[in-house]
Amino acid sequence: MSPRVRPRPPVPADLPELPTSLRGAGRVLDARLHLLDRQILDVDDVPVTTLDDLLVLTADGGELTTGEQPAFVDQLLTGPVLATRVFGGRPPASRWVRIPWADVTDVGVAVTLGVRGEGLDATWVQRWLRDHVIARIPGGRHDPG
Amino acid sequence: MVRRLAAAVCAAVLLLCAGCGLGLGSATSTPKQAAERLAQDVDMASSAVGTAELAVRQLRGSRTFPTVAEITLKECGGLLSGASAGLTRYIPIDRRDARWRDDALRATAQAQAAVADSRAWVDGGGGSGAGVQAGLADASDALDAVSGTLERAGAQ
Amino acid sequence: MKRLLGVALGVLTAIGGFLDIGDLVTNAVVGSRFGMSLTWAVLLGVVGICLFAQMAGRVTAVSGRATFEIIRERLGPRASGTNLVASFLINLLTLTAEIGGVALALQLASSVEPRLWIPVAAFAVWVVVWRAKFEVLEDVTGLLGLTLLVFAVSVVLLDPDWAHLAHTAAAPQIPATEGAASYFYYAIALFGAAMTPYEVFFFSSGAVEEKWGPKDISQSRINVLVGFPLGGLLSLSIAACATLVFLPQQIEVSTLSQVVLPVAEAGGKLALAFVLVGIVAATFGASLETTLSAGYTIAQFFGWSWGKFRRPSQAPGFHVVMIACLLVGAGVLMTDVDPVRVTEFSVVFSAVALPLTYLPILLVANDPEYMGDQVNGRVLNGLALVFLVLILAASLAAIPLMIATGAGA
Amino acid sequence: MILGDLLDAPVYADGGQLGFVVDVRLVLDGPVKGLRAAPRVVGLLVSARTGATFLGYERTDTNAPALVWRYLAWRHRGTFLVLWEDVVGVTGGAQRGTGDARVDLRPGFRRWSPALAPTGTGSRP
Repeated sequence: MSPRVRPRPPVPADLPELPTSLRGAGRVLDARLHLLDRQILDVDDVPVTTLDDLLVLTADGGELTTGEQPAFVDQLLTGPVLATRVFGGRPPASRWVRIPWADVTDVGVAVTLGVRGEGLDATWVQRWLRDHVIARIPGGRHDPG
Repeated sequence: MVRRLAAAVCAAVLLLCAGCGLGLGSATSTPKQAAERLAQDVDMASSAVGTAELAVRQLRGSRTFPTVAEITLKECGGLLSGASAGLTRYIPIDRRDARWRDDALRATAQAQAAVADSRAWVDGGGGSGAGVQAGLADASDALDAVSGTLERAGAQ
Repeated sequence: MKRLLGVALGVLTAIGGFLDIGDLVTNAVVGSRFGMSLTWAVLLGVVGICLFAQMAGRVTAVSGRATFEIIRERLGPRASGTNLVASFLINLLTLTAEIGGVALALQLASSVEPRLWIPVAAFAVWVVVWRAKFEVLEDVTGLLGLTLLVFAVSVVLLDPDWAHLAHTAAAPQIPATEGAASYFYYAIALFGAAMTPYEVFFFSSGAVEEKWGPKDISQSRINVLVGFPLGGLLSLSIAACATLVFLPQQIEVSTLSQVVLPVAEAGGKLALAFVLVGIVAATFGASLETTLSAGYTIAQFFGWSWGKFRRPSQAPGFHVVMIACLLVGAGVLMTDVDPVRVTEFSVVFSAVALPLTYLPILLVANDPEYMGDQVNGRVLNGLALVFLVLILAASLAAIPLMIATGAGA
Repeated sequence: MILGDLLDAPVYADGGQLGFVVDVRLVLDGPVKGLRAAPRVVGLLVSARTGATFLGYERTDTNAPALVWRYLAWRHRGTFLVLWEDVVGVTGGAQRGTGDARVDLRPGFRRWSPALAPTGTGSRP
């Protein structure tokens, strides 16, 4: 199985390539393709949750309705919102669990955070299960090693 | 989006109906189909008796453990009661296949008795290995006779 | 030592995964009704699972992401949500059948009511999943499962007419007593029994449990090429045993006790002892795999922490899902449902759900973002596409055939 | 604004509907927050169909098995990129899937190629 990267696909010729001057120098990511539904890992590679959505605001944190001001991703959004994402509708703002973009250290195949997952709201369900179910069973904290 | 969902649901329903159509096609209406329907239960019964014969022969030749033989015979008993339940559920369409059903029921009952004797013998309850083996063989012959008549009727 | 453990993973996945209650029953039933004329379906299943598991193992070894994370990432919430529901329910069905298989096997060895064995078997599976190390779990059930080689020995001892066996395998035709519908129904059942999705979830998540990196890809390929053909060989010998003993006397197999009869016929008590140990090990190994797969699919879909290499307190959701599945499985079995019947349905529904897992893995195996330069080669892609068509065909034909034949009656 | 609301929203320009937002292109060159530069919205990717199979094959150099890739590339063949500055308005509270989300583009907006440079981030994080 000869591993080799194939030539680029025939780009539709009629559309001009976006010059980096317009696009900006940093790494390019498509939200749905590279970010949404990706695994979020904490600083020691322990899975935290899956990224459901992103909050986009203006530079000074204001709401956005037009394209005049540049828009930036301010927070990663996750939480028990799968039902609305699948069946449509919009979860109330309170349902979102928010992770500031400042915590993100790397975006590769997964999104890696620079903090421990322990303190995040996103892992609340896991902590509840641990304290109320797993802790009650003997050997819950043994290290299989 | 809704349009695509509706299309998927219709496709699924269509698929199911096609499958059911094929399945229902085999409802019993002609003597040939009646014979085939009865033959299914008789085949199940003769499979059970055949297995029982094998288990008893192996135990007599001490090629198997008593526990395994006992469980095998218990499961054969289960298969036989399934077969006779199938036969009693069957509603004959005319006098001829009513007679077939009665022969089949009689042979299956004989098989059930033979298997029960074998279990008793395996549990040390009496009777001899040879006697039990013979009983199973007779029951097997009776079932073969019935499936013979059903096959001939089915072939017409 | 690591290499030996690696091969153990392959052998376990072959014996435990390949030979589970589904294979034991389906191959015996097919042997007793169709002789060796469905050998092609088993061989197709072996090649398919080799291809599929090897791709899944490679994808996980390189990208570090296990199967259901990838399915969620590539298909988005809606498609992967339905995929999760289907895969999870079928995995639960297989789990129920496997635990039922353990209970039946223990009944054969001890003639104690299977209903008493069910809670014991479910509890034993939980204890091993809760405490044992991943490698230990593999080695024990893997090595014990090797005793199933007695099926192959039995075929030899039964002193068959090898030419005739080979001929019916090579030139298959549908026996007179069976209709074409049930012939192809059982072909799909065999294909589904060989290519069960839970094997791939277990195999690819196992690559994370064993902390494989890109350098372990050759190791994973050995596991697959050693493990699964071994499973395929045993499947065929089960069918051959049934063909030699049951087909001539027109005995149709429908219980587990019938599956072991040919071995007793061939090798007497010693062979029977081996096969009983082997069946308990295979069904117990498969119960572990299906339980873990239930945990893997849910945890990976929702992005929870998972894995046996972590303390249970660090993967609480993962363990709670597994406990719940074991309780549901044991509960269903206590209602005296026949595990053999449950098995026959589980293998066919496995075939129905196969495309849901196969397509995303195939796509990701070609995605440089995940695989870097380890993407599929042209030959592998060609073969993978052939199997994509086969898998889709089997998946579409399974349900109508199941209805048409009344589930193979 | 929640980015998810933009996805699958219909896109209009000088009266006519062009298609749907399939994806949102970001570039990591915003103000540095923490260790990484915040992603800035470069533009929207618009295609004739909603992003049901958003596998993105028309934008990356991934050649899935030829047959599958050709079908997916064909399915999203009309995709183009429009710059964020050309977006005149995101209206209707952008409820997803409830039909009243809407994106309006400036008349005379420019279409750009959707292709992505090979990311090749296949190595493990």
